Amino acid sequence: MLNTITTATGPTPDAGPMRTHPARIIAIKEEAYAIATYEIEFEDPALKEAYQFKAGQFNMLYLPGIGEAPISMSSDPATPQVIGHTIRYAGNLTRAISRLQVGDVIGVRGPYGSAWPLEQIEGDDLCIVTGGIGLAPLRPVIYHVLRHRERYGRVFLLYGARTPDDMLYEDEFESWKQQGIQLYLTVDRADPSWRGHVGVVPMLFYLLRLDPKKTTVLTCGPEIMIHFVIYEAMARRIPKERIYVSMERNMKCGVGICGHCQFGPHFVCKEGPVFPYAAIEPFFGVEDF
Amino acid sequence: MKRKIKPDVKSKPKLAVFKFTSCDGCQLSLLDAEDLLLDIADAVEIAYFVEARDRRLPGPYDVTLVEGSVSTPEHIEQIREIREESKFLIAIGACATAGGIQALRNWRNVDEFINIVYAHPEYIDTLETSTPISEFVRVDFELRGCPISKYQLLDVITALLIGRQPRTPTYSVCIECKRRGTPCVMVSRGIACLGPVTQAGCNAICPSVNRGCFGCYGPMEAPNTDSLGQRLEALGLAPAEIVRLYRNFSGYAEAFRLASDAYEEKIA
Amino acid sequence: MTTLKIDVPYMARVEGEGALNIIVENGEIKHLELNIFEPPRFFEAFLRGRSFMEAPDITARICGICPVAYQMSSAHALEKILDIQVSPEIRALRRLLYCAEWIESHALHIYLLHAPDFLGYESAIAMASDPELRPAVEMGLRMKKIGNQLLTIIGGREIHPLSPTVGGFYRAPTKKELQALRSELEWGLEASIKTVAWTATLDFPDFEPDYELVSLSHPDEYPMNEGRVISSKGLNIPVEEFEEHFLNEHVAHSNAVHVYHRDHGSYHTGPLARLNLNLDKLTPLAKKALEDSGHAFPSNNPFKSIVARAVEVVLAYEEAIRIIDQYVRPNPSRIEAIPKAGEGCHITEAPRGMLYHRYRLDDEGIIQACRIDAPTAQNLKRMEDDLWAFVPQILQLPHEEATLRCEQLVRNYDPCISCATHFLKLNIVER
Amino acid sequence: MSPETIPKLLQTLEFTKDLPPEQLEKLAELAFEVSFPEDFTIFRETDAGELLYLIKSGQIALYVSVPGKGRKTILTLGPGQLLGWSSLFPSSRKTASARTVTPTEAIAFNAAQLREAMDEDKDLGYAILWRVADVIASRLKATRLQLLDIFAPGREC
Amino acid sequence: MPEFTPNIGAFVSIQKSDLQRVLEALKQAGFTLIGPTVDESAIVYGEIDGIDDLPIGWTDRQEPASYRIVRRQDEAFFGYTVGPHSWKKFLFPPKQRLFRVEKKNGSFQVVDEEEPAPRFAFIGVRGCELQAIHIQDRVFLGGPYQDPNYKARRQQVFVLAVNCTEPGGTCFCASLGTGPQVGSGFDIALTELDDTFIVEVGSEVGATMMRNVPWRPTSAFELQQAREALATAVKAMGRQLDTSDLPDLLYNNLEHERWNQVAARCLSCANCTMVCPTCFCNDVLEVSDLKGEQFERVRVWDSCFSIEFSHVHGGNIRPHTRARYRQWLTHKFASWIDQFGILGCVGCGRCITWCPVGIDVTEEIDAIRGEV
Repeated sequence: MLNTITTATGPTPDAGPMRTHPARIIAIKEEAYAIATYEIEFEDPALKEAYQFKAGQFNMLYLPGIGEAPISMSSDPATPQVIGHTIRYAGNLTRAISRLQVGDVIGVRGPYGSAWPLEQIEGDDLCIVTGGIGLAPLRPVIYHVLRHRERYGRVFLLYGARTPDDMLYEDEFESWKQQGIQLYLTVDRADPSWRGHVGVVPMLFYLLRLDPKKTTVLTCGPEIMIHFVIYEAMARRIPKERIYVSMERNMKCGVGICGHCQFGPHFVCKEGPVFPYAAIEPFFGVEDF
Repeated sequence: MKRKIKPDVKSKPKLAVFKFTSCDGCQLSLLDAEDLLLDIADAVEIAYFVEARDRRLPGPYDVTLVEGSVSTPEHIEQIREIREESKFLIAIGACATAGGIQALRNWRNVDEFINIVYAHPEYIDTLETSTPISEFVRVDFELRGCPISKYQLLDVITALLIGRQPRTPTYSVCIECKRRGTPCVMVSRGIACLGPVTQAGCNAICPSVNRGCFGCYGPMEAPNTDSLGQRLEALGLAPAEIVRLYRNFSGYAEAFRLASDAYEEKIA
Repeated sequence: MTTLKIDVPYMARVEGEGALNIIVENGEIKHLELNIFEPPRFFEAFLRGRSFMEAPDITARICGICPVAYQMSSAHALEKILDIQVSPEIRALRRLLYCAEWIESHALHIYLLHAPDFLGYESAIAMASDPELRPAVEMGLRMKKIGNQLLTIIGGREIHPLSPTVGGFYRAPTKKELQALRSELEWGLEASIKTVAWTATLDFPDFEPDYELVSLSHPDEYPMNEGRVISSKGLNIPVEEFEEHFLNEHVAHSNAVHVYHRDHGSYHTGPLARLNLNLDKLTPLAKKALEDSGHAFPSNNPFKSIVARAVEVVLAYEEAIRIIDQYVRPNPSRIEAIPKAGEGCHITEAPRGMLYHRYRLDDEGIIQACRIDAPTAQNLKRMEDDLWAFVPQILQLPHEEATLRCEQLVRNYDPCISCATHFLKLNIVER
Repeated sequence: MSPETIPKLLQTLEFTKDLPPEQLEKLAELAFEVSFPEDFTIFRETDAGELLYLIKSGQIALYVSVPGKGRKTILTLGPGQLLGWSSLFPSSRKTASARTVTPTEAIAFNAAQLREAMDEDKDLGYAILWRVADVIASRLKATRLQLLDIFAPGREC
Repeated sequence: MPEFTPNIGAFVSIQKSDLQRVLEALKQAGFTLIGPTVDESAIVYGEIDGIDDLPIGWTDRQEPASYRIVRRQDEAFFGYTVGPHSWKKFLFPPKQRLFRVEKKNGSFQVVDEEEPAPRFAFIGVRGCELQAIHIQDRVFLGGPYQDPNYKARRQQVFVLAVNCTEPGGTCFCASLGTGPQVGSGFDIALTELDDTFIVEVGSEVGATMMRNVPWRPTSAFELQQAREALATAVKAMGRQLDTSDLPDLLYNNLEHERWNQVAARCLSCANCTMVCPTCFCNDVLEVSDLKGEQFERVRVWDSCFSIEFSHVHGGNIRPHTRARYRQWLTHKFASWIDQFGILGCVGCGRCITWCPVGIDVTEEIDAIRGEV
């Protein structure tokens, strides 16, 4: 319904929330086979200054001629001028990114999505359970916890990878341990030189003595892994309200208007990717949902 | 008369176009990209394209387009050699991806066919069947259609030049049909249409000219040919008509083949 | 030098797959064959058992370059069986469609396939790398594009159009849709007149065989969709008598059947024949363009086919503009066909020459038998005869150039080998 | 380490901690402490197996020998976990070999004695069987997950 | 002719032919008229010039998988139900460039569109359709991010609504309360009687467009006729839907056997989502030139019935038709409420009519409810 007659020409729609912003790659660090971390900063100084993100959120990365894909931030949210994305070269965009070098430009828009509830869970023991590249969106949590170590109780990091060579951020593990993170690493497939654990990540729960009254579980990884993590956590009487899950769905617009990332009543790009398990329980595990 | 062949200075990706049994229409799509033909020639080195040029550069080729179906014993050897020489091999068109209209022979006796057409059958050397390229070698990408869409072809070439995996939709023709605003010919006129089981890519031209889709882009992802077949019967099509409808330019593609075979059994 | 061996294993810049083998020893041609190894596709065989309504769609797939010709010959032949009289509006739209195909096909041949022979390039793409020639290539491409655009407006797409059918068109374009192309057609008309002048400047070998030129002839217009079959040697028959006069044979070196006249042997069909036999039916600008070219027609020099083709492009553009200006959208766009048994044949003028179709239907409209004689099949024997006559003339040339001249001679016919390899020997096997 | 510490230990280990005191006591009577150096093979695949262990500290790798491919570790066990469950079933053989990764301390039970105790005290038997079943179930789940090879490279956007 | 325009909320009557004057006024004000018109086989929405382009004297007959236009006995202007098109194609076009990207000095630049949004007057919007527009308003404008393209078009649309007195065989708007009477949000709403239109003015702009139209106050008899026509329409509707407890009904039956049965029929062709006036799912394609210098971001309609739609790394979430149909139906009738506070269905019946195999959402929901 029109209230007044607007001008005959009418407004010109701009790119709106779909506008992508050039950002320059300032460092590339190889993490594992076909996985690297890209540190980028916006070309526009004002944007660089204003940009902030929370642990668990994602950006839409774009390359002209290739397209867009959602990638979580893996860097320290306290230093948002330099944004880190850990990328596995698996698809069209990520493979194209693998051909980029320091100084090249990619498009970025964001941040989008929900974050790990870092304030809300202060005082808790944290049990971070993750596999594969799922550690990337949890690294900002670790940085935050290390910055504010006193605000959290015991911190367990349970991390599984396919093989020892697939482990991300290995060079940081020692420092994390020294700062009081209890690190449990496991691999699905070990070579004889591996002295650590073998087996899937959820099996690491058997090594822990968790206090169900004050433990919060944060988990990210393949959905099937999350299933087992939830199972183990619930078996240890950790309430589902204190299990947080980062979900993967097909996020295309990032702003809740394209419909692709629906998960029951939720848009994963908007209300997710981080959900308390209690919010998604009715739909989690429904076949092909 | 001297031949003036300008050498290509810089190293550009090499494109080759090969033909098997076909009508030439799909490779013609490249020449039909009139506005962009010279741009393509600038962007890639057209190393082998007999329809357009005499020059034939040896492989390896970065991108190879293969038109036509395999229908003679020599073809099998040739396609294997071409595969060896090709980094990225694209089968273009219904002949190369499904055997083409000439795959209708696959349901019949070829000797009888030869006798119908030729006075001296002993001169003809042909296989029993006309089959897609993928029956014999690995195919990196398939462009469907009879003929292919030149827009899809350009998109694929552009994608490869830019470094993107080409991707074409695998959903139904109906999506394109509705995007262009054509009222469904089956619902509004009772015209038999394979659109709901056929892969998009043609921009739903047939319904836009008031006729049903006859499936030249082949089966869509997970086509429900059973359900559509029931609907076609309800519209009054005899099983023989349904057989003919499915057994068309991409009729030898598995899902359509099975659907037509099922209706043929009904007749028998 | 009187010994020559020409071996072109895979002819370029023709549609389809063919080879050329010539052996001359001591000035005597020992062996000469145009080997058509394009594999057969058996259209006549698998058309049996298909519905008559499918014939235009299926036969179009014989050739990606001239699908309209197949649609037109089949539709007309079937309409004769089914007693369908199309309206004048449908007839006009069909002529417009044919104009589009002539433009597209001829522009392709003139600029992309044939001109490189005259100018010493291996392809139009190589020609375009010469700054002096690039504008000509670009002009040719745009001329071709306009033909394709017209095909798309009428037929839904340029290759294998979807709208033409038995009885008319599934959908007829609106006048507005056609008029949208009018300014481009005017540009094309200008360009085509320039093209005639340009082709006239090319270098033509001195070669005029004694041809029997055969084409359609229509009392009122330059032939496309209808007419009687006439020849430069006095033939004048209705299309229904085609098979009485023209026979075909299957030779060992070819997957294509050779068509020949029962009394005169090989003959020549296509633009050169059409132009020679229909000079009085040229449209005004086409006539003028031909006069201005400085080449005297009739001419039996096959190398001048390129001029004939260019003149036909002018004609096609002129006719297209006229038809669009007078266009009344056919309503209905097609006459409903009611199946019945019978037999009928027809010839239309494909860009490359006469295209003969004959069908026999049962009372449900299912095809029982058919015969298709494509223009290239009709010309194949003539091409070989041309080579027999031409080769002695080039024996002194360097081998490479002699080879090229032979190829060029074949390319004069714009051979469409894909078309040529699907024949039915009429008097054979009836199931 | 004195025998009195065993009941205390059992109270803290995940496997046994919720058992009532009298059952703990019975178990303690059967239990004895063992320790293994690094890289010590505790049992081998296809062994009959006489002992069960509850790991107190250290890490143990379960591996199978694949002809031509050598030893493949399929699982590691750590503090609190049960090792050698198959010994409980008389007809069963070891399904994998166990070797210490680090020096390991454990509480061991003679399987035959344990079975006897479980037969005598049905409540104890019931409780132990439940726990063993749970362990087997969890190993089965983990094995399935491992089989899925969930971190294998796949297509992405 | 009264010198003044009717007030907002007023009911006035005009001669039917004088609708042309309203349309003239709209054109003068710079609106492109979009309205129903007879195409070859359907009443479609397209650009019209005046009342002569309206489907006067035509109606349609609809049932699952069947739609036919037929002549009416009378010369009603709006005597049809709803056709294959919905208004969404004008506010949310099936294919639309969002912006361009140009490579420049080792970086790139986003180039906004320069074309101003078109200014549409929608002629003949039904109650269900107006509700559909409201629903898409919530999708594209109701969240933290607004879609600028939708907004630019939407905010200058003029809505000439029509109360529906011609419900079709597949309609069920009465069950959802979205029709046959138009709700709020129109500029002008018409009720068609034999010789006159009753005009309800809904906005100032609507009133302005009545400036040159001879009108008279609507009589009580006419109002009564209009009420009766609407009451008849409610009864004439071909379908019904029990909406009670809908989200829970579906959420609690995600493994119902009926999903398998409907999947056996469903073609996954996506027609239902394409014709649905509220379905909004879309995809953005990257289009590039051969030289790799110019790029376009092009938004197209997408559908949850395509497999690629729910792609995640390593596979697709909903590989089978069963899951995709379930997703669509539960979205429309359950999760839509969670997402937008409103049911995603307006009861227009398009998905039933235009499903090539005639799958009927009302029947599917009844089946899950256990009432079939």
